[in-house]
Amino acid sequence: MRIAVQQEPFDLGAEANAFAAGDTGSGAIVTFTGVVRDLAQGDLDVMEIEHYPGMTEKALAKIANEAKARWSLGDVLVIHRYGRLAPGDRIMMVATAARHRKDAFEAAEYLMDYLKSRAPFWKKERTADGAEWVASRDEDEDALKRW
Amino acid sequence: MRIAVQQEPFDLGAEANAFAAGDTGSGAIVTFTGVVRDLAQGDLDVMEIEHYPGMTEKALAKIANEAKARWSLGDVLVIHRYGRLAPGDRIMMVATAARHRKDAFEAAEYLMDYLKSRAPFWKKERTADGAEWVASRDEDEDALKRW
Amino acid sequence: MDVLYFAWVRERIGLPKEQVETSAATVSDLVAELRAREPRYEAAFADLSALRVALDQELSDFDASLTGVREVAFFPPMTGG
Amino acid sequence: MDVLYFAWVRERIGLPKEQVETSAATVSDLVAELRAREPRYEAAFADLSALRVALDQELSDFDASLTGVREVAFFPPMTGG
Repeated sequence: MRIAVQQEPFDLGAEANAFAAGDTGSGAIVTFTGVVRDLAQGDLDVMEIEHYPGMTEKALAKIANEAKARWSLGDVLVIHRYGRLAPGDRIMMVATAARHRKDAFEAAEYLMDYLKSRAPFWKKERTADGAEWVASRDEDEDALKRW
Repeated sequence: MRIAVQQEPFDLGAEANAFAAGDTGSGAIVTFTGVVRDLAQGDLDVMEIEHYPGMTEKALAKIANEAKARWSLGDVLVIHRYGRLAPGDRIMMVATAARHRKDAFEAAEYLMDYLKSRAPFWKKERTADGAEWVASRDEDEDALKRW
Repeated sequence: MDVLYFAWVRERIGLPKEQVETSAATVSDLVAELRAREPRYEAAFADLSALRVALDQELSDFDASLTGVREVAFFPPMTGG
Repeated sequence: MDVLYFAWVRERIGLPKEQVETSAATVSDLVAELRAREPRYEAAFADLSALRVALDQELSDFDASLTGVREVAFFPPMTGG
Protein backbone atom coordinates (compact mmCIF):
# COMPACT_ATOMS: atom_id res chain seq x y z
CA MET A 1 0.00 0.00 0.00
CA ARG A 2 1.38 3.37 -0.96
CA ILE A 3 -0.13 6.77 -0.07
CA ALA A 4 1.50 9.85 -1.57
CA VAL A 5 0.51 13.48 -0.97
CA GLN A 6 2.70 15.60 -3.17
CA GLN A 7 3.05 18.87 -5.01
CA GLU A 8 4.96 17.36 -7.96
CA PRO A 9 3.25 15.89 -11.01
CA PHE A 10 3.08 12.10 -11.22
CA ASP A 11 3.39 9.89 -14.28
CA LEU A 12 0.15 7.94 -14.62
CA GLY A 13 1.73 5.34 -16.91
CA ALA A 14 4.83 4.80 -14.78
CA GLU A 15 2.69 4.54 -11.65
CA ALA A 16 0.29 2.09 -13.29
CA ASN A 17 3.14 -0.10 -14.52
CA ALA A 18 4.93 -0.07 -11.16
CA PHE A 19 1.68 -0.90 -9.37
CA ALA A 20 0.89 -3.77 -11.74
CA ALA A 21 4.45 -5.13 -11.52
CA GLY A 22 4.34 -5.11 -7.74
CA ASP A 23 1.26 -7.27 -7.56
CA THR A 24 1.61 -10.51 -9.48
CA GLY A 25 -1.10 -12.52 -7.72
CA SER A 26 -4.04 -10.38 -8.76
CA GLY A 27 -5.93 -10.89 -11.97
CA ALA A 28 -7.61 -7.49 -12.01
CA ILE A 29 -6.12 -4.00 -11.82
CA VAL A 30 -8.26 -0.86 -11.82
CA THR A 31 -6.93 2.69 -11.95
CA PHE A 32 -8.79 5.95 -11.64
CA THR A 33 -7.16 9.24 -12.59
CA GLY A 34 -8.63 12.68 -11.97
CA VAL A 35 -7.75 15.46 -14.40
CA VAL A 36 -8.29 19.21 -13.99
CA ARG A 37 -11.21 20.09 -16.22
CA ASP A 38 -11.87 23.52 -17.55
CA LEU A 39 -15.24 23.89 -15.86
CA ALA A 40 -15.76 27.51 -16.80
CA GLN A 41 -15.63 26.87 -20.54
CA GLY A 42 -12.17 27.92 -21.55
CA ASP A 43 -11.27 30.48 -18.96
CA LEU A 44 -9.94 28.41 -16.07
CA ASP A 45 -6.38 29.58 -15.63
CA VAL A 46 -5.34 27.62 -12.61
CA MET A 47 -6.67 25.38 -9.88
CA GLU A 48 -5.20 25.67 -6.42
CA ILE A 49 -5.49 22.73 -4.09
CA GLU A 50 -5.04 23.35 -0.39
CA HIS A 51 -4.71 20.50 2.07
CA TYR A 52 -4.15 19.83 5.76
CA PRO A 53 -0.61 18.48 6.15
CA GLY A 54 -0.52 15.79 8.78
CA MET A 55 -4.22 15.01 8.63
CA THR A 56 -4.25 14.37 4.88
CA GLU A 57 -1.92 11.36 4.95
CA LYS A 58 -3.79 9.89 7.93
CA ALA A 59 -7.19 10.38 6.29
CA LEU A 60 -6.03 8.75 3.04
CA ALA A 61 -4.43 5.81 4.88
CA LYS A 62 -7.64 5.32 6.86
CA ILE A 63 -9.75 5.29 3.70
CA ALA A 64 -7.34 2.85 2.01
CA ASN A 65 -7.28 0.56 5.04
CA GLU A 66 -11.06 0.53 5.18
CA ALA A 67 -11.11 -0.53 1.53
CA LYS A 68 -8.61 -3.31 2.29
CA ALA A 69 -10.75 -4.51 5.19
CA ARG A 70 -13.85 -4.49 3.05
CA TRP A 71 -12.67 -6.13 -0.15
CA SER A 72 -10.14 -8.83 -0.91
CA LEU A 73 -7.38 -6.67 -2.37
CA GLY A 74 -3.82 -7.44 -3.34
CA ASP A 75 -2.69 -3.85 -3.18
CA VAL A 76 -3.87 -0.22 -3.05
CA LEU A 77 -2.26 3.00 -4.30
CA VAL A 78 -3.41 6.57 -3.63
CA ILE A 79 -1.62 9.65 -5.00
CA HIS A 80 -3.07 13.14 -4.48
CA ARG A 81 -1.47 16.42 -5.45
CA TYR A 82 -1.79 19.84 -3.90
CA GLY A 83 -0.66 23.29 -5.00
CA ARG A 84 -1.19 24.96 -8.37
CA LEU A 85 -2.49 22.91 -11.29
CA ALA A 86 -3.48 23.86 -14.83
CA PRO A 87 -6.31 22.43 -16.98
CA GLY A 88 -5.25 19.00 -18.25
CA ASP A 89 -2.98 18.35 -15.25
CA ARG A 90 -3.57 15.14 -13.37
CA ILE A 91 -4.77 15.81 -9.83
CA MET A 92 -4.82 12.36 -8.31
CA MET A 93 -5.00 8.66 -8.98
CA VAL A 94 -6.00 5.52 -7.15
CA ALA A 95 -5.20 1.94 -8.14
CA THR A 96 -6.55 -1.33 -6.80
CA ALA A 97 -5.46 -4.91 -7.47
CA ALA A 98 -7.64 -7.92 -6.69
CA ARG A 99 -8.25 -11.50 -7.76
CA HIS A 100 -11.71 -10.58 -9.04
CA ARG A 101 -12.68 -7.59 -11.12
CA LYS A 102 -15.73 -6.80 -8.99
CA ASP A 103 -13.55 -6.25 -5.90
CA ALA A 104 -11.05 -4.10 -7.82
CA PHE A 105 -13.82 -1.92 -9.30
CA GLU A 106 -15.83 -1.52 -6.11
CA ALA A 107 -12.78 -0.72 -4.00
CA ALA A 108 -11.63 1.93 -6.50
CA GLU A 109 -15.08 3.55 -6.48
CA TYR A 110 -15.16 3.45 -2.70
CA LEU A 111 -11.75 5.12 -2.51
CA MET A 112 -12.91 7.84 -4.89
CA ASP A 113 -16.18 8.47 -3.06
CA TYR A 114 -14.36 8.88 0.25
CA LEU A 115 -11.52 10.92 -1.23
CA LYS A 116 -14.07 13.38 -2.59
CA SER A 117 -15.73 14.14 0.73
CA ARG A 118 -13.56 12.85 3.57
CA ALA A 119 -9.99 13.75 2.68
CA PRO A 120 -8.97 17.29 3.67
CA PHE A 121 -8.45 18.89 0.29
CA TRP A 122 -10.04 22.10 -0.94
CA LYS A 123 -10.05 23.30 -4.51
CA LYS A 124 -10.05 26.90 -5.66
CA GLU A 125 -10.60 27.84 -9.27
CA ARG A 126 -9.00 30.95 -10.65
CA THR A 127 -10.48 32.41 -13.84
CA ALA A 128 -10.42 35.74 -15.65
CA ASP A 129 -13.32 36.79 -13.38
CA GLY A 130 -11.55 36.03 -10.12
CA ALA A 131 -11.09 33.11 -7.77
CA GLU A 132 -13.73 30.88 -6.23
CA TRP A 133 -13.66 27.92 -3.86
CA VAL A 134 -15.23 24.84 -5.41
CA ALA A 135 -18.41 24.01 -3.52
CA SER A 136 -18.97 20.48 -2.30
CA ARG A 137 -21.74 18.72 -4.16
CA ASP A 138 -24.69 17.01 -2.53
CA GLU A 139 -24.31 14.09 -4.90
CA ASP A 140 -20.78 13.48 -3.62
CA GLU A 141 -22.08 13.31 -0.07
CA ASP A 142 -24.95 11.09 -1.21
CA ALA A 143 -22.47 8.76 -2.94
CA LEU A 144 -21.17 7.68 0.48
CA LYS A 145 -24.54 6.24 1.42
CA ARG A 146 -24.20 3.27 -0.86
CA TRP A 147 -21.26 1.82 1.11
CA MET B 1 -12.06 5.05 -29.92
CA ARG B 2 -9.41 2.40 -30.44
CA ILE B 3 -10.01 -1.36 -30.58
CA ALA B 4 -6.93 -3.58 -30.83
CA VAL B 5 -6.88 -7.38 -31.09
CA GLN B 6 -3.27 -8.44 -31.03
CA GLN B 7 -0.83 -11.21 -30.26
CA GLU B 8 1.90 -8.85 -29.03
CA PRO B 9 2.18 -7.65 -25.44
CA PHE B 10 1.02 -4.10 -24.73
CA ASP B 11 2.49 -1.57 -22.32
CA LEU B 12 -0.20 -0.69 -19.78
CA GLY B 13 1.57 2.52 -18.73
CA ALA B 14 2.23 3.74 -22.26
CA GLU B 15 -1.36 2.95 -23.27
CA ALA B 16 -2.77 4.71 -20.20
CA ASN B 17 -0.64 7.81 -20.82
CA ALA B 18 -1.52 7.93 -24.52
CA PHE B 19 -5.20 7.50 -23.72
CA ALA B 20 -5.17 10.23 -21.08
CA ALA B 21 -3.20 12.60 -23.34
CA GLY B 22 -5.69 12.11 -26.17
CA ASP B 23 -8.66 13.17 -24.11
CA THR B 24 -8.20 16.55 -22.49
CA GLY B 25 -11.86 17.41 -21.88
CA SER B 26 -12.59 14.57 -19.47
CA GLY B 27 -12.06 14.85 -15.75
CA ALA B 28 -12.14 11.11 -15.04
CA ILE B 29 -10.13 8.28 -16.55
CA VAL B 30 -10.65 4.64 -15.56
CA THR B 31 -8.52 1.73 -16.72
CA PHE B 32 -9.02 -1.97 -16.14
CA THR B 33 -6.24 -4.44 -16.84
CA GLY B 34 -6.60 -8.22 -16.79
CA VAL B 35 -3.56 -10.29 -15.82
CA VAL B 36 -3.04 -14.05 -16.24
CA ARG B 37 -3.43 -15.53 -12.78
CA ASP B 38 -1.99 -18.84 -11.75
CA LEU B 39 -5.35 -20.39 -10.94
CA ALA B 40 -4.02 -23.88 -10.36
CA GLN B 41 -1.69 -22.83 -7.54
CA GLY B 42 1.72 -22.64 -9.05
CA ASP B 43 1.50 -25.06 -11.92
CA LEU B 44 -0.03 -23.03 -14.70
CA ASP B 45 2.59 -23.05 -17.42
CA VAL B 46 0.79 -21.24 -20.17
CA MET B 47 -2.57 -19.83 -21.14
CA GLU B 48 -3.65 -20.04 -24.76
CA ILE B 49 -6.26 -17.64 -26.01
CA GLU B 50 -8.11 -18.50 -29.20
CA HIS B 51 -10.32 -16.00 -30.95
CA TYR B 52 -12.48 -15.61 -34.05
CA PRO B 53 -10.63 -13.28 -36.42
CA GLY B 54 -13.08 -10.99 -38.15
CA MET B 55 -15.84 -11.40 -35.62
CA THR B 56 -13.69 -10.37 -32.64
CA GLU B 57 -13.03 -6.83 -33.83
CA LYS B 58 -16.70 -6.37 -34.74
CA ALA B 59 -17.91 -7.70 -31.39
CA LEU B 60 -15.53 -5.44 -29.46
CA ALA B 61 -16.48 -2.38 -31.51
CA LYS B 62 -20.16 -3.15 -30.94
CA ILE B 63 -19.66 -3.40 -27.18
CA ALA B 64 -17.63 -0.17 -27.13
CA ASN B 65 -20.24 1.65 -29.22
CA GLU B 66 -23.00 0.47 -26.91
CA ALA B 67 -21.04 1.89 -23.96
CA LYS B 68 -20.64 5.20 -25.82
CA ALA B 69 -24.37 5.31 -26.53
CA ARG B 70 -25.20 4.59 -22.92
CA TRP B 71 -22.83 6.88 -21.04
CA SER B 72 -21.41 10.29 -21.76
CA LEU B 73 -17.85 9.29 -22.65
CA GLY B 74 -14.95 11.24 -24.06
CA ASP B 75 -13.14 8.19 -25.33
CA VAL B 76 -12.93 4.39 -25.10
CA LEU B 77 -9.99 2.01 -25.55
CA VAL B 78 -10.11 -1.79 -25.75
CA ILE B 79 -7.02 -3.97 -26.20
CA HIS B 80 -7.29 -7.77 -26.09
CA ARG B 81 -4.51 -10.26 -26.76
CA TYR B 82 -4.67 -13.78 -28.16
CA GLY B 83 -2.07 -16.53 -28.45
CA ARG B 84 0.20 -17.90 -25.72
CA LEU B 85 0.48 -16.03 -22.42
CA ALA B 86 2.32 -16.82 -19.20
CA PRO B 87 1.25 -16.11 -15.60
CA GLY B 88 1.75 -12.42 -14.89
CA ASP B 89 1.24 -11.45 -18.54
CA ARG B 90 -1.38 -8.82 -19.23
CA ILE B 91 -4.27 -10.22 -21.25
CA MET B 92 -6.33 -7.15 -21.97
CA MET B 93 -7.20 -3.64 -20.91
CA VAL B 94 -10.03 -1.20 -21.30
CA ALA B 95 -9.95 2.53 -20.63
CA THR B 96 -12.78 5.05 -20.40
CA ALA B 97 -12.71 8.83 -20.16
CA ALA B 98 -15.69 10.89 -19.02
CA ARG B 99 -16.55 14.20 -17.42
CA HIS B 100 -17.89 12.41 -14.35
CA ARG B 101 -16.33 9.51 -12.51
CA LYS B 102 -19.58 7.57 -12.28
CA ASP B 103 -19.84 7.37 -16.07
CA ALA B 104 -16.19 6.35 -16.44
CA PHE B 105 -16.51 3.59 -13.82
CA GLU B 106 -19.84 2.23 -15.02
CA ALA B 107 -18.77 2.17 -18.66
CA ALA B 108 -15.54 0.32 -17.79
CA GLU B 109 -17.49 -2.28 -15.80
CA TYR B 110 -19.99 -2.64 -18.62
CA LEU B 111 -17.19 -3.17 -21.14
CA MET B 112 -15.63 -5.82 -18.91
CA ASP B 113 -18.90 -7.64 -18.30
CA TYR B 114 -19.60 -7.84 -22.02
CA LEU B 115 -16.01 -8.70 -22.95
CA LYS B 116 -16.18 -11.66 -20.59
CA SER B 117 -19.22 -13.30 -22.15
CA ARG B 118 -19.92 -11.71 -25.53
CA ALA B 119 -16.55 -11.34 -27.24
CA PRO B 120 -15.37 -14.48 -29.09
CA PHE B 121 -12.33 -15.44 -27.00
CA TRP B 122 -11.68 -18.84 -25.46
CA LYS B 123 -9.03 -19.57 -22.86
CA LYS B 124 -7.18 -22.81 -22.42
CA GLU B 125 -4.97 -23.45 -19.42
CA ARG B 126 -1.99 -25.74 -19.76
CA THR B 127 -0.55 -27.22 -16.56
CA ALA B 128 1.68 -30.15 -15.65
CA ASP B 129 -1.49 -32.29 -15.66
CA GLY B 130 -2.56 -31.37 -19.17
CA ALA B 131 -4.63 -28.74 -20.88
CA GLU B 132 -8.17 -27.65 -20.16
CA TRP B 133 -10.56 -25.12 -21.62
CA VAL B 134 -11.63 -22.53 -19.06
CA ALA B 135 -15.34 -22.96 -18.40
CA SER B 136 -17.61 -19.94 -18.55
CA ARG B 137 -18.94 -18.93 -15.15
CA ASP B 138 -22.60 -18.44 -14.31
CA GLU B 139 -21.72 -15.28 -12.40
CA ASP B 140 -20.22 -13.76 -15.56
CA GLU B 141 -23.46 -14.42 -17.42
CA ASP B 142 -25.44 -13.07 -14.46
CA ALA B 143 -23.32 -9.91 -14.43
CA LEU B 144 -24.93 -8.88 -17.74
CA LYS B 145 -28.35 -8.69 -16.15
CA ARG B 146 -27.59 -5.49 -14.28
CA TRP B 147 -27.21 -3.46 -17.47
CA MET C 1 -21.51 -22.38 -46.77
CA ASP C 2 -18.44 -22.03 -44.54
CA VAL C 3 -18.75 -23.70 -41.15
CA LEU C 4 -16.22 -22.74 -38.48
CA TYR C 5 -15.44 -24.42 -35.18
CA PHE C 6 -13.62 -22.93 -32.18
CA ALA C 7 -12.10 -24.13 -28.90
CA TRP C 8 -13.18 -27.65 -27.87
CA VAL C 9 -15.73 -27.83 -30.67
CA ARG C 10 -12.83 -27.46 -33.10
CA GLU C 11 -10.83 -30.07 -31.19
CA ARG C 12 -13.66 -32.63 -31.11
CA ILE C 13 -14.48 -32.24 -34.78
CA GLY C 14 -10.81 -32.11 -35.67
CA LEU C 15 -10.79 -29.14 -37.99
CA PRO C 16 -11.23 -25.37 -37.74
CA LYS C 17 -13.27 -24.83 -40.89
CA GLU C 18 -15.01 -26.70 -43.67
CA GLN C 19 -17.28 -26.08 -46.60
CA VAL C 20 -20.68 -27.69 -46.21
CA GLU C 21 -23.22 -28.18 -48.94
CA THR C 22 -26.60 -28.00 -47.27
CA SER C 23 -30.18 -27.03 -47.81
CA ALA C 24 -30.84 -26.78 -44.06
CA ALA C 25 -33.40 -24.07 -43.31
CA THR C 26 -32.26 -23.31 -39.77
CA VAL C 27 -29.19 -23.71 -37.59
CA SER C 28 -30.89 -26.65 -35.83
CA ASP C 29 -31.44 -28.37 -39.17
CA LEU C 30 -27.75 -27.92 -40.01
CA VAL C 31 -26.74 -29.32 -36.61
CA ALA C 32 -28.95 -32.38 -37.23
CA GLU C 33 -27.28 -32.96 -40.60
CA LEU C 34 -23.80 -32.66 -39.09
CA ARG C 35 -24.63 -34.97 -36.17
CA ALA C 36 -25.78 -37.64 -38.60
CA ARG C 37 -22.42 -37.61 -40.36
CA GLU C 38 -19.92 -39.11 -37.94
CA PRO C 39 -19.43 -39.79 -34.21
CA ARG C 40 -17.03 -36.83 -33.82
CA TYR C 41 -19.84 -34.46 -34.90
CA GLU C 42 -22.27 -36.29 -32.66
CA ALA C 43 -19.80 -35.77 -29.77
CA ALA C 44 -19.31 -32.09 -30.51
CA PHE C 45 -23.02 -31.33 -30.79
CA ALA C 46 -24.25 -33.66 -28.02
CA ASP C 47 -25.28 -30.83 -25.70
CA LEU C 48 -26.53 -27.75 -27.51
CA SER C 49 -26.93 -25.84 -24.24
CA ALA C 50 -23.11 -25.84 -24.03
CA LEU C 51 -22.80 -24.31 -27.50
CA ARG C 52 -23.17 -20.92 -29.06
CA VAL C 53 -23.61 -20.04 -32.71
CA ALA C 54 -22.71 -17.02 -34.82
CA LEU C 55 -24.15 -16.31 -38.28
CA ASP C 56 -21.97 -14.15 -40.48
CA GLN C 57 -19.99 -13.17 -37.38
CA GLU C 58 -22.98 -12.07 -35.31
CA LEU C 59 -24.17 -14.03 -32.29
CA SER C 60 -27.42 -15.80 -33.09
CA ASP C 61 -29.41 -18.83 -31.92
CA PHE C 62 -30.28 -22.33 -33.03
CA ASP C 63 -33.75 -21.41 -34.28
CA ALA C 64 -32.37 -18.81 -36.66
CA SER C 65 -32.85 -19.12 -40.41
CA LEU C 66 -29.85 -19.81 -42.62
CA THR C 67 -31.28 -17.99 -45.63
CA GLY C 68 -28.57 -15.81 -47.14
CA VAL C 69 -26.00 -16.84 -44.52
CA ARG C 70 -22.47 -17.46 -45.78
CA GLU C 71 -20.61 -18.27 -42.57
CA VAL C 72 -21.78 -20.28 -39.56
CA ALA C 73 -19.58 -20.68 -36.49
CA PHE C 74 -20.03 -23.04 -33.54
CA PHE C 75 -18.19 -22.59 -30.26
CA PRO C 76 -18.54 -22.92 -26.48
CA PRO C 77 -19.59 -19.97 -24.29
CA MET C 78 -16.98 -17.24 -24.58
CA THR C 79 -14.40 -16.60 -21.90
CA GLY C 80 -12.80 -13.28 -22.75
CA GLY C 81 -11.54 -10.53 -20.49
CA MET D 1 -4.58 24.89 21.96
CA ASP D 2 -3.71 25.26 18.28
CA VAL D 3 -6.60 26.35 16.09
CA LEU D 4 -6.21 25.92 12.32
CA TYR D 5 -8.29 27.33 9.48
CA PHE D 6 -8.44 26.15 5.89
CA ALA D 7 -9.84 27.36 2.57
CA TRP D 8 -12.35 30.22 2.85
CA VAL D 9 -12.44 29.94 6.65
CA ARG D 10 -8.72 30.79 6.62
CA GLU D 11 -9.36 33.64 4.18
CA ARG D 12 -12.21 35.16 6.21
CA ILE D 13 -10.34 34.97 9.48
CA GLY D 14 -7.15 36.10 7.81
CA LEU D 15 -4.72 33.56 9.22
CA PRO D 16 -4.00 29.85 8.87
CA LYS D 17 -3.27 29.08 12.49
CA GLU D 18 -3.30 30.62 15.95
CA GLN D 19 -2.83 29.67 19.55
CA VAL D 20 -6.00 30.06 21.59
CA GLU D 21 -6.20 30.06 25.37
CA THR D 22 -9.58 28.64 26.22
CA SER D 23 -11.45 26.66 28.80
CA ALA D 24 -14.22 25.80 26.34
CA ALA D 25 -15.66 22.36 27.07
CA THR D 26 -16.89 21.58 23.55
CA VAL D 27 -16.24 22.67 20.00
CA SER D 28 -19.48 24.68 20.08
CA ASP D 29 -18.27 26.54 23.16
CA LEU D 30 -15.00 27.36 21.40
CA VAL D 31 -16.89 28.59 18.34
CA ALA D 32 -19.02 30.84 20.57
CA GLU D 33 -15.88 32.33 22.13
CA LEU D 34 -14.30 32.95 18.73
CA ARG D 35 -17.46 34.51 17.28
CA ALA D 36 -17.57 36.96 20.18
CA ARG D 37 -14.07 38.21 19.36
CA GLU D 38 -14.33 40.12 16.09
CA PRO D 39 -16.57 40.47 13.02
CA ARG D 40 -14.19 38.39 10.86
CA TYR D 41 -14.73 35.41 13.20
CA GLU D 42 -18.43 36.10 13.25
CA ALA D 43 -18.36 36.05 9.44
CA ALA D 44 -16.39 32.83 9.27
CA PHE D 45 -18.60 30.97 11.75
CA ALA D 46 -21.96 32.45 10.71
CA ASP D 47 -23.28 29.18 9.26
CA LEU D 48 -22.04 26.10 11.07
CA SER D 49 -23.79 23.79 8.62
CA ALA D 50 -21.23 24.98 6.04
CA LEU D 51 -18.32 24.04 8.32
CA ARG D 52 -16.52 20.89 9.35
CA VAL D 53 -14.23 20.37 12.33
CA ALA D 54 -11.31 18.06 13.01
CA LEU D 55 -9.91 17.35 16.48
CA ASP D 56 -6.28 16.25 16.53
CA GLN D 57 -6.55 15.58 12.79
CA GLU D 58 -9.63 13.36 12.99
CA LEU D 59 -13.02 14.47 11.64
CA SER D 60 -15.35 15.23 14.54
CA ASP D 61 -18.44 17.31 15.26
CA PHE D 62 -19.46 20.48 17.03
CA ASP D 63 -20.83 18.66 20.09
CA ALA D 64 -17.51 16.94 20.75
CA SER D 65 -15.57 17.53 23.96
CA LEU D 66 -12.26 19.38 23.80
CA THR D 67 -10.80 17.55 26.78
CA GLY D 68 -7.23 16.52 25.97
CA VAL D 69 -7.42 18.01 22.48
CA ARG D 70 -4.33 19.87 21.27
CA GLU D 71 -5.31 20.80 17.72
CA VAL D 72 -8.68 21.99 16.40
CA ALA D 73 -9.19 22.69 12.69
CA PHE D 74 -12.13 24.41 11.01
CA PHE D 75 -12.79 24.17 7.30
CA PRO D 76 -15.55 23.94 4.67
CA PRO D 77 -16.74 20.57 3.32
CA MET D 78 -13.86 18.86 1.60
CA THR D 79 -13.53 18.75 -2.17
CA GLY D 80 -10.82 16.20 -2.91
CA GLY D 81 -10.46 13.72 -5.71
